[in-house]
Amino acid sequence: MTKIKSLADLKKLKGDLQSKIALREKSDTPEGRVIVKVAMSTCGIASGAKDVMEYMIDEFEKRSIDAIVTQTGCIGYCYAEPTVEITLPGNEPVVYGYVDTRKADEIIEKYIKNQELVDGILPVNYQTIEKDKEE
Amino acid sequence: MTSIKLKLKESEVQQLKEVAKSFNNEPGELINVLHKAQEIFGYLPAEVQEVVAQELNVSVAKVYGVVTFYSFFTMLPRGRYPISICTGTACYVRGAEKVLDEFKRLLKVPVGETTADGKFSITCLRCVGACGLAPVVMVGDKTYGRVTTDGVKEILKEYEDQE
Amino acid sequence: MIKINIDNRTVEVEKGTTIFHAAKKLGIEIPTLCYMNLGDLNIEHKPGGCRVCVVEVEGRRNLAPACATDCYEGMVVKTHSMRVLNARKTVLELILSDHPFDCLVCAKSGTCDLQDMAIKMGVRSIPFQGEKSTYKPDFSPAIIREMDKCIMCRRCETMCNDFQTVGVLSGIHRGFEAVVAPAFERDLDHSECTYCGQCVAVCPTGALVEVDHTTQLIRDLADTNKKVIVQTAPAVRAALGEAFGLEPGTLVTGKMVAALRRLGFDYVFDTDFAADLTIMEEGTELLDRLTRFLGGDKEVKLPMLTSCCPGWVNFFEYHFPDMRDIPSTARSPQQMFGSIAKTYFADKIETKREDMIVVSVMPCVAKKYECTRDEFAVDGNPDVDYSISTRELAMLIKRSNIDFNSLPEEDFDKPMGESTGAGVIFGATGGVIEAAVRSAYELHTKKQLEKIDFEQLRGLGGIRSASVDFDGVEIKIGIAHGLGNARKLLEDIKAGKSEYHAIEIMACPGGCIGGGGQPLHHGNPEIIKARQKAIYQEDAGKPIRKSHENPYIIKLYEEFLGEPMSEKAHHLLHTHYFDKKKKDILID
Amino acid sequence: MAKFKMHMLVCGGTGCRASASDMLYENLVKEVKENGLEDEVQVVTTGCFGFCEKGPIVKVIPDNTFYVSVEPGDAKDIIAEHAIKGRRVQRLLYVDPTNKEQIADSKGMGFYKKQIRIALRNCGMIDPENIEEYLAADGYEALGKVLTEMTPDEAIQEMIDSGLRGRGGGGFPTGVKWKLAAKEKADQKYVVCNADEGDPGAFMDRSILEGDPHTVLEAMVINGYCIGASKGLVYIRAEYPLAIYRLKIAIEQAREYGLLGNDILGTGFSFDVEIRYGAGAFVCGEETALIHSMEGERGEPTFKPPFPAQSGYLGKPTNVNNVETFANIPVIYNKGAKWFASIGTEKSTGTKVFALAGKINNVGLIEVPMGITLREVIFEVGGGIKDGKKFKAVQTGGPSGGCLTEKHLDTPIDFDNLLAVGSMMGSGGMIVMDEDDCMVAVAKFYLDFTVEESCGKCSPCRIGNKRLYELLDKITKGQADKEDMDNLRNLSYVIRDTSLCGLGQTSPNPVLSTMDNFLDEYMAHIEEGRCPSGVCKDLIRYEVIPENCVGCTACARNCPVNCIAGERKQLHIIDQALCIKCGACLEKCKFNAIAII
Repeated sequence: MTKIKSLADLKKLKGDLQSKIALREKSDTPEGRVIVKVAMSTCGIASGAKDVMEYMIDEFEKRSIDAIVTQTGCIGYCYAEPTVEITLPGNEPVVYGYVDTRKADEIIEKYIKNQELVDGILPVNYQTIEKDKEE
Repeated sequence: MTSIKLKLKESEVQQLKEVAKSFNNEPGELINVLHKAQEIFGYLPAEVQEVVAQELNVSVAKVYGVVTFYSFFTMLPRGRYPISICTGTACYVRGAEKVLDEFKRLLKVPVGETTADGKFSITCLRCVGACGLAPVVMVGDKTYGRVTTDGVKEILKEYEDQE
Repeated sequence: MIKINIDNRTVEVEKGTTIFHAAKKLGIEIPTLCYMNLGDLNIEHKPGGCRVCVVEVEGRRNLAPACATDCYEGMVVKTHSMRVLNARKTVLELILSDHPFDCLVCAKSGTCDLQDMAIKMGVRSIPFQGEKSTYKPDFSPAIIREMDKCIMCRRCETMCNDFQTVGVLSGIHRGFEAVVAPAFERDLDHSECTYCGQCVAVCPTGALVEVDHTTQLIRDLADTNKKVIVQTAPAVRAALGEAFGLEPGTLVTGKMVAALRRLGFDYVFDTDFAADLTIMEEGTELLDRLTRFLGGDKEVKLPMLTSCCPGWVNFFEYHFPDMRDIPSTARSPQQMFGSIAKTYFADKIETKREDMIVVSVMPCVAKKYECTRDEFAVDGNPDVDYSISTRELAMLIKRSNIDFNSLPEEDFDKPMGESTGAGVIFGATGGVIEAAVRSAYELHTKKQLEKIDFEQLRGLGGIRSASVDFDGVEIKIGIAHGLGNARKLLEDIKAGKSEYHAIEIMACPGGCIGGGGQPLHHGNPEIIKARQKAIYQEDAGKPIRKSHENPYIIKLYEEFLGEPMSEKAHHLLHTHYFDKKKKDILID
Repeated sequence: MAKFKMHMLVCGGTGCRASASDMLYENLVKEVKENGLEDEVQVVTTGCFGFCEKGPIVKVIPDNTFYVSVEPGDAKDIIAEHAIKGRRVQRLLYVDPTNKEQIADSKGMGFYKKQIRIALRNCGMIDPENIEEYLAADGYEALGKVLTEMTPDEAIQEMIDSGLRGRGGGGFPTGVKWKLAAKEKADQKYVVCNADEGDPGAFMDRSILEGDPHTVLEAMVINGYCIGASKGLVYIRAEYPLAIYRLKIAIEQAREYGLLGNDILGTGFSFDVEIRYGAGAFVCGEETALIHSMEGERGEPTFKPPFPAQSGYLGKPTNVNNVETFANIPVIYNKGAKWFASIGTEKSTGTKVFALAGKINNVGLIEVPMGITLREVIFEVGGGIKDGKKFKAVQTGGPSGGCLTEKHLDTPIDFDNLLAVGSMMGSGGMIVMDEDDCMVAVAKFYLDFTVEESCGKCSPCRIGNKRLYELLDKITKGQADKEDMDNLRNLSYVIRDTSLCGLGQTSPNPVLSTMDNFLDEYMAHIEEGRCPSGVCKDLIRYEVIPENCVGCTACARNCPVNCIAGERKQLHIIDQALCIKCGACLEKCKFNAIAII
């Protein structure tokens, strides 16, 4: 990676990265990809987030689902760890709590494959600050 | 204090000296060096502190003063499976004390000590920041959340079969 | 200058002055247990830890520690409001609640700052009961540590680390368990302690006291089969009076001699005599080294360091063992005295070594250790049997129903009680080297000194240097008191940066007058200055002021030793040093 | 592939379940089935919406209809009207209390403004180990802006204008602190990030470092530019291995991208960050103690002045801010001081992250605007008290704070208000207690902590807190008298008044606040020898209730000291002399036959 040399460089890079991420999420298929974010903070990991993440990666491959799984920090629902956020193409993100491998299996089968919601959704109960959108 | 001098492994002493050197043998790096020393030896016996003092050119008394100030540093060897019970506020109000009592009862050692077979040791720590899982117990690096008194037995069982 | 108001009175002080000092200007003594300021000696200890000095500052949420809070323009301070007095008393009660109640049998009773404070605050009961800190007492050859009595003022830690750079004591543990101790809570005996005793000198309570030899002494004095001989160090006479309510700096040589005689000593001698002897040996050694050096001898070790201070000797044995060939090999005056007393003088009075008890009265705690060193004994019989401190002597005088202040002035016995002004000034920093210069100059140049006082060598600066013209040869002299200052000079020597030919080192602030065995100065540096003045006053009043002119010293060489540095002198008056550095890290 | 047209989310949070959401769920499923809508409408339960006061809640997707206070009987209407006819059931809609308007779409509900994520904006959103995700989320843009468009003075002014106050506990205005450090002249200055989160029960700093480490780095560089420092140090607890790991990655990546190091963004400004480790000493949260610890010394605080801004790390001017404070900073520069100051209250701007814990349903991290009430936090955002118990107290500010009660619930939370009611903001721990918590025991718990964490330097903290603890212990054992209460109070005042640092100055707060708010509990221990909450072991007994005991032997089998006697199917008896009051029997008894007396 070459160093960012100026503010202009930084802004350009940001634009590139945003479209790169958008592109990555679109994939080649018309439906786009499933985005899975696993909360991997200390409490998440302590409650088994790592196993869940590994399980989901494996299962997506086995079940030929076009998904990208990334880790992220704590969303704050500590009582419901491990938590997993799933964004189906064209849909609002949905967060599931108390996810173990069994629950993960249910989520894959019902929600990801069939868009059938599964019990245990954690409703979003906060506001985010608006991000400054570039051009 | 035991008067029997502990023999340190030369390779480990050498490793420690390298660590000190990597910190330019700066007295100000004492705490960083002690962290590394504890990683190398597992604990900080007097003999290790003497090496640290010598390498950083500070008095042994000062090293000892620092070691005894911080609860993270220990002068006692810990068990192969060190058990740490979080006694932070969240864990306290959710029954950490009972969990601690159960560990003490089952292992028959007080806090800060190691079982005779060197397998388990019990320590208390202040908040690992996993309050959502209170009460929390750590065995080595592994964290157990929402531990009940019944769960204590199960946790121990996991390790009893090993070795 | 800023104006502040304390207890409804206004005072003008310089910016940067603390409330404590501003109050002092108004004659208001704010009590403290931890604050210590030895002014010129450059030791200021203000941890703000005891919290006894708290005062009320208008507009401030909580109370302010007077010792650590700087004044600002328009500040309004109350030092004895109800809130302050209640807080101060409560804090004191807390300290007392973690302190043994054995005042009546405590070594510090009567000179204890904590006891004083309890009296002052009118403490009649302790409302708090609970766990008390308990520690194993530590008995070393010189210092006793009873940490149950520690109040965590940390003065000892400052003296041991910042001033002396010895680093034996450190705050350990934390919270209620916090205390000051050597590494791994080992005994002092197993540490690198030099026994300088500065921790003892500043301890406000009985946590650190010297080993007490008074009972042994009373027993020996009562033994009619024993000839008990006492020697008194120069600094003792300049401070002993303080224990009897006399102004600091009052010379009590004559009364002291009278008191010792009344205590029952068979001979009352003076360590100053041995100091003169030290100059003969050490001065000769210096001249020898200098002559060889000037003659082009590359092997000769220069600068030469003095060796009369036992704390200092311990210090280099522990911290600079590879430089142990630099100090003079001359024994300290205490040991030279013992050695001569148990040979030359024993023969004179036809007493067997075993039947003779040599006691020294020293301003020092390390002397108690020094006389126990194996090399200073013959077949297990020590040259000096034991050493008592100035404080112990004062206690003994009181115990023996002697009204010190009404005693007549008496003279020391002969022959070992005769001394010169040069021997006296050993008691103050710079004195040993001045005494040495007085003699070395005359012996080297074969000329009379025109002016005996070498003002340039005196003072209280931590490290001082001067050069003396030895008839065309410039001799560079360094002086350090306090082992921290000594360390700096040693490190220069080690790095080859030292230009000195001779260096005098004393472990204690101000030299022996500020020794660990002196009446407590309670943090008042003026006391040390007054003692220093007294030492030079005694010197000025002496008819003979150069060691080599002491007729009894001349006689001693004629009758017994031969020449300075003769074989006999070597055997009796010189020593060697040890490498005490710990290097036994065991490796498997 | 079955695709539902409509989803009905039924709140399955504990609060709602207490108000019969289970039955509601069942009824909805039944209605769906009866109407043959199984393939069109899906009913699912969810976690807590954080609106328990108006529970049970049903949310309908895709139109975002938000029904409140729904009763099981309403299931019929919801399905018949909403699912079949596509008409909202008006009577179940939420009514905005301010303007009495019905709100159908949950997106327009003020309720969601209860939490605003500024410091936590990226936590749970981006991959913390990937700088690119941070960059895509406006990362380092504030830095670019400050370095190229603002002078240090202007940047500091912006910080002052934002009104941001230190989130570590004291609440000192951040901009003012920067200004102090900026005006000192020195060859070297330092920026220190205090990540030694020692307050038990608070973990926002860990979460931020684990979830968004770059925000802290970015803010530190900005801070360095403002005060003229080229070196930053993060003082982090060694107990946070994951945070350390991610921080290290972040530092490496930032260096790689030229966002740390020499000539950042071609502006000629250089700044780099190192990590220093704490070693388990709460007092090191105090800045002077922290600095001593970084210098390799015992973490004992020293008297201020001199402040770290004048003489800090290695005697050089040093600015210390905590993690959460830093996490706010990039946003302030991106969106402007005015925007930030518009959130929260006049004197406490912005948001505060709280770690909700204890006897509360939604244990977790929340970020709420300053000025929100404790009631809103506990009963709405936090989902109320666990197991339907009664709220008793909330402890804020950790060991330095106090216990607040019912009467404080409507106090708007900000730095000054909390102080005024005898507690403090602290680092944002918020521990909720219910009727089962004994307030004397809680005060004792905090004092136990303080006693262990006191550095021991000053007498009132070293000995005073120990004595406070012992007095409390005496009370919990029923051995205290009224005089002890006087001693307790006087001692508390004196410790507060005379201690050297913040630790001792605040350590009596848990005692004073519980004495003020729960005096009756103290007196019950002292005068009646009774612990009203049934917590203090020495004052309680476990007894078998004969009418309820069926002789199942469960208690006897689980008693660790074998002090329960009784044959199968016969009344069991506890031997009080042997009982260690562990409570195992009570836990095991399925017949409510054991009681605390």
